[in-house]
Amino acid sequence: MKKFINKIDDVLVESLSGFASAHSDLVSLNLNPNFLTRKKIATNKVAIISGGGSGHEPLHAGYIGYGMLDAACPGYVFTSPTPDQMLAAATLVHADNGILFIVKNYAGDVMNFEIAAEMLPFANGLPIKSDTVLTSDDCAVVNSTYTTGRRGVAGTVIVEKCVGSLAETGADLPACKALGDKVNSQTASIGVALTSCTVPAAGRPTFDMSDTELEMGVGIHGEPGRRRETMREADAIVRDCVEAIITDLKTRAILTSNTHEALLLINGFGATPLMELYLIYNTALKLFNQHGIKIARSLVGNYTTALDMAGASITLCLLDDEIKQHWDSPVHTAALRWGR
Amino acid sequence: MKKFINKIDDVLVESLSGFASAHSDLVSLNLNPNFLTRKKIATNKVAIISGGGSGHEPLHAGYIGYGMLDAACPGYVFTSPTPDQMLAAATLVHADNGILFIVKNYAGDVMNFEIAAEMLPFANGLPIKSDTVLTSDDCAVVNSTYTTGRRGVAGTVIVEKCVGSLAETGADLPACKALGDKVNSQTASIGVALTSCTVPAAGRPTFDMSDTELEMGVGIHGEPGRRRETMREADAIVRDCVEAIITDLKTRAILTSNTHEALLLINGFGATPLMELYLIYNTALKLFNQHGIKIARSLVGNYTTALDMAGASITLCLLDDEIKQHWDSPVHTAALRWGR
Amino acid sequence: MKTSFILSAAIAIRDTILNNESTLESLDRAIGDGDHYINMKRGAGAIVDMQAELESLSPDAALNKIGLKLLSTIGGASGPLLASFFMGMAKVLKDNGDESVPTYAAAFAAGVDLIRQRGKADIGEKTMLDVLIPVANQFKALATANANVKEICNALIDTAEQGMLATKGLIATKGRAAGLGERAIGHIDPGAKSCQLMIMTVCQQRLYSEN
Amino acid sequence: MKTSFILSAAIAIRDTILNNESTLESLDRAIGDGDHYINMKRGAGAIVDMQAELESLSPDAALNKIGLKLLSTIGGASGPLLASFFMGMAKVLKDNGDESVPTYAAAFAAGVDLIRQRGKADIGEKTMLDVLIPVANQFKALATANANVKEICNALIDTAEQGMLATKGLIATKGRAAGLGERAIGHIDPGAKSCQLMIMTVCQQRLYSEN
Ligand SMILES: Nc1ncnc2c1ncn2[C@@H]1O[C@H](COP(=O)(O)OP(=O)(O)O)[C@@H](O)[C@H]1O
Ligand SMILES: Nc1ncnc2c1ncn2[C@@H]1O[C@H](COP(=O)(O)OP(=O)(O)O)[C@@H](O)[C@H]1O
Ligand SMILES: [Mg+2]
Ligand SMILES: [Mg+2]
Ligand SMILES: [Mg+2]
Ligand SMILES: [Mg+2]
Repeated sequence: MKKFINKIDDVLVESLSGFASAHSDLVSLNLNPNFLTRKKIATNKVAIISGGGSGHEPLHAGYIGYGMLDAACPGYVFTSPTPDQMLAAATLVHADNGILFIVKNYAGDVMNFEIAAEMLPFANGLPIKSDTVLTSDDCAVVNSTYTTGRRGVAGTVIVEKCVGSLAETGADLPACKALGDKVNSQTASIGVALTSCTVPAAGRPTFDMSDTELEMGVGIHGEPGRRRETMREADAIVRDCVEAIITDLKTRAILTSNTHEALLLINGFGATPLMELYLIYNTALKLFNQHGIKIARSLVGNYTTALDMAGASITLCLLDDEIKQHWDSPVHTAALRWGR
Repeated sequence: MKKFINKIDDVLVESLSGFASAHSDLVSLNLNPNFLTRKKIATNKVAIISGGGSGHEPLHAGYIGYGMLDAACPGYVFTSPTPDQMLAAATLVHADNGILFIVKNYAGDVMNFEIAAEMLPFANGLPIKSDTVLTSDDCAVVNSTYTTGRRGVAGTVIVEKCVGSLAETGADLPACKALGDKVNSQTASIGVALTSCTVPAAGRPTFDMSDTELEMGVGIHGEPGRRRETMREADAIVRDCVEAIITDLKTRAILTSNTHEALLLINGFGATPLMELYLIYNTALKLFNQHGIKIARSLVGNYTTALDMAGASITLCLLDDEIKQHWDSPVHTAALRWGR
Repeated sequence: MKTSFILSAAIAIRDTILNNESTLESLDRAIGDGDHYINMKRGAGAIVDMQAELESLSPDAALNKIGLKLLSTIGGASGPLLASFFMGMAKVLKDNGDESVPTYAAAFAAGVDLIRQRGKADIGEKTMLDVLIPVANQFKALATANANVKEICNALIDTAEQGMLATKGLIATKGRAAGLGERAIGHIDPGAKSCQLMIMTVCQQRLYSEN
Repeated sequence: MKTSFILSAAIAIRDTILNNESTLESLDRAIGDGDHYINMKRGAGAIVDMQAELESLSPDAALNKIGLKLLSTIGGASGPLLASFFMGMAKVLKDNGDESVPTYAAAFAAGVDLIRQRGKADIGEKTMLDVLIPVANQFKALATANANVKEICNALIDTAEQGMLATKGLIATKGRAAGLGERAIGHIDPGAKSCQLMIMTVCQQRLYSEN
C-alpha cells in the first residue's frame, strides 16, 4: 500500500483539517465528535444533515454549503459515523424548522442515524423534529423483502442537491422528505470495479482481482457485486450497466413512458481518469438515447468515490420539472458549484 | 492494462465526444483537425488558445468557457497537437484582437505552436497577431542555459485562469501576454509519483516502481524526476516538495520579502483520492506558513493529471492584487466554475 | 458478577480481538467492507481505556457505560448492535440485582433482544445473531436447569462455535453481505465470528476464575 | 532519384518502425514519455497511405507533401522536426534538380539544418541530431569525393549507428530527457534510434536497387 498518509490513526483528522482549511470560506470543522457545518449557519430552513463512512470524498463534506447540506458527519474510513456526531451537528445547525437526515442505506448508517434521531428530542430538551431520507439507488443489489435492501451510492449526490435546493426555499420538513424520496426512487445506479480499493488501516486490497477480470455491481466500499466477469471493452461493459439500470427502472415501474428526460451521472471511484469517464459517458449517452431517454443534464467526475478504486458507476435519474428545477438551482459547495 | 476503452485508436475521439456532449452548453467540438471552442464564440477580446497532449484532463478542454480559454487543441495521449489544429481553432475564434497561445514548455508543444504561429498570418490572408506564453512552473527540472528549460505543469491552470480573466475585460494582447508571463514566473510546482501511468497505446506502465519507492519530481507524462527515493510518510514527502518550491522561488528572486500571500494548489495526478490530497494540503499549508507564506487561495483536486498515475503535485503561486483579482473573477468552464 | 470481572473480561476480549486480526479482517474483506477488525479493535480498546472510570461503578452501571462508549466509538453496523447488547444487559441487572445465574441469563437474552430489535434481524440471516440467539437460549435453559458454571461455560463456548460455523452455509439477508446472494455462501460472517470469540473469551475467563 | 524510390522507401521505413516497436517504445519510456514508437508509426503509416497521391508528383513535390503530412500527423517533438527535414530536402531538390549525388547530399544537409533551426539544438545534446549531423557531414564529404553509391550507403549506415550509440553516454540538454540530468546517461535517445533505423533502411533499399 502506497498512500500519502502519516500515522494511520491520523489520516481522517488530518484530511478533514486540510479540507476545512482549504474551504474555510465554506465550512467549519468540529473535532471530537467529528462533524462539519456551513461556515455561516443558515436559519429559517429545514437543516439537511448527511454523513457516512469516510473514503467517498467529496461525499459528504464536499457538499456542505448554500443549496445543499447544512452539516455532514464523517465516520472512519468505510465505517458509519456514531450517533453523538449527528447529535452534536444537529445541535449546532439551526433546527427550528426540523432536521432532515440523508442516509445511505447500509445497516450501520441506518442504525446510527436512527439512534441519533431517537435521541434528538432529549438531546437539548427541545422538541426537534426530524425525518430521514434513505438513499438506495444501487440496482446491483436486487431488492427483496428478505434483505435490508439496496445500497445508497452516487445517486445520493442528486438527492442531496435537490433536497438542499428545496430546503433553501423555506419548504417544510415533509416537503423536503417527499422530494428526497421521490428523487431516490427515480434514480438507479450500478458500479464496475477494475481494481480493488485499499483501506488504509487494512493496508492491503479489500479483494483480489486479476488483470483480466472486473467486478460488476461493486459497492462503494469494495463490497462484491453481482458477479466477477471477464474484462472486456468499454462499450460492452457500459451496455450491461445501462441494461441493468433500464431493467431496474422498468421493474419498479418508474420508467413507464416511451420517452423521458434524465440526468446522467458518470461517477469515478477514485483512480479512473476523466478521459475514461468521458468515454463511458459517450457510450452511455447513445445507449440511453436508444431507450428513448433524453439526457437533459449531465455530471461527469469523481463525486462518490471508493478510496483508490479504479472503476466507475453510472447513475440515471429520471427528471421531472421539479427535480430539474432543483438540480439547476444555484449551489455553492466545495465539490459542486454553479449559479453563484 | 485495464481501462475503460474500446479500440485504442478510438480512445481520444470517443472521450472528446463524450466531453463535448456532457458539456454541450459550454463547448463545441470539431474533429479532424481536433479542437474545441466555446459554444458561443466570444468577440472583442484577445482569444486565448491552449492545447497539448491528451491524458492531462481536465487540462485543457475542461477550461474552455467564460473567463478562461476560447479554444483548446488536444493532441494524442502525451503527444503535442499539430499546427493544423491550432490554425483551424484560431481561424474559428474571434481573432480581431489577436490570439494568445498558452503553451506548456515542452520541445514538441513549443515547436508545434511556433509553427502554427508562423503560419497564422498566411492562414486566411488576414494579419492575425499572436503571441505565446510558455508555462514552465516545474521546479523539479533545474533550469539552465543548456536545456530547453523547465516543464509546464499544473501552474498552467493558474496562468490560463488569470489570463482568461484579463482577456475578458478587453485587455490587449501585450497586456495578456505580460500577465501570463508574470503569473508563470511567480509560480513553482513539483510532483511526486507513487505509481507510473499507463499510456493506452503502450499498454504497460511507462516506468517500473516498487512498492517501497517514489519518484520525486516526476513529470506529468511520467518522465523521470529528480530522483527515485524511498517511500515515506506524507509529511516528509510534502516537506521536501515545499523546500524545493521555496528554494526555487528564492533562487529566482521571486520570493524576497518575509511574508507573502499565495495560492496553494494540490493537484492529483489521476489515481490519488481526494482524502490524500487534502491530507497533503494540511501539511503543505502548515509548512508554507512556517516560511511566512500566507495561503490566501486554495485549490485541491485533479486539475492537471497524468492519466492513471497515483501521485500529486504541489503548486505555489505568489499573489499580488492583480493576480488575486483575476483568480477570483467569475469563471464558467467544465472543470473550474465560480461566480456565475 | 463483580465489576472487576467485567474489567478483566474487557482486557481479555481486547486481547482476543488483537490476536484474531487476520481472521476478522479477511472475513469482512470477503463479504463486507474489510473494517470489522478495525471497528472491534477500536471499540475494545476504548473500553480497556476506561478502566479507571468503570472501577467504582456497579456492574449494571459499568455495562451501561460500556454500551454508551461502544455506541460513540465503533460506528458501522456492529457499533449500535453491540451497544444495544450491553445496554439491554445493564437494564436487567439494574432491575433484578446482579447475583444469580438466571439473572445473568435473562440479562444476556435481553441484550440479544435489543440487538434483534435494533437490527430488525433474526436467526438465519447470517449475522452475529446466529451466534447470539442460540447462546441466549441455551444460557436460559441451563440456568433454569440449575447447571453449574462449568457446564454452562463449556456449553456456551460450543454453541457459539456452532452458530458461528453455521453462518458459513447461509445466504445473508441482513447487513452488508445481503447484496451478495449466493456469493456469500462459504464465508463465515465476521460479526458472528467476533461474537463467538468474545463469548469464548468471557466463558474461559469465568472458567479460570472458577479454578 | 525517382518518386517511386521514395514510395518504396516509405514502405520499407514503415516496416522497420513496426519491427522495432519494443526498442523504440522502451527507449522513450526510459527517458521520455513512451510515445515515440506510436508517433513514428502514425507518421510512417500516414505516408504509406498517401501513395496514390504521391505517385504522380515530382520527387521534390512528393517530399514536400510528405513533410506537410508528417507535420499534421505526428505531433510531439519528432513531428515538426521530421517535417522540417523533408521540407528542407524538397526545397534543395526543387531548386537544383534531382539527379546528382552532391545534390542529394546538399538536400539531406539542408533538411538537417532545418531540424537544427527548428529545435534550436546541435550535436551533443542527445537528440536525433547526433545521428543526423554526422551523417549529413559524411554524405557531403563522400559526394564531393565522388564516392560510389555502395561506399556512401555503407558509410552512412555505420555513421548513423555510431551517432545513435554515442547518445548513450550523453546528458540531454534538449527535449524531454533534458530534465533528467545524469539519469539520462546509459540510455540511447529514442529519436536518434529511429533516425538511425530510417537511414539504415533507406540506404539498404538503395543498395538492393543497385544490385
Ligand atoms: N441487521 C443486523 N442485525 C444483526 N447483525 C448485523 C446486522 N447488520 C450487520 N450485522 C452484523 O455486523 C457485522 C458487520 O460489522 P462491521 O463490519 O463492523 O460493520 P459494517 O458492516 O457497517 O462495516 C456483520 O458481520 C453482521 O454480523
Ligand atoms: N530540440 C530538439 N532538437 C532535435 N531533436 C529533438 C529536440 N527535442 C526532441 N528531439 C527528439 O525528439 C525525440 C522525441 O520524440 P517524441 O517522443 O516523438 O516526442 P515527445 O518528446 O514530444 O514525446 C527525442 O528522442 C529527440 O531525439
Ligand atoms: Mg464498514
Ligand atoms: Mg510525447
Ligand atoms: Mg465492515
Ligand atoms: Mg515521446
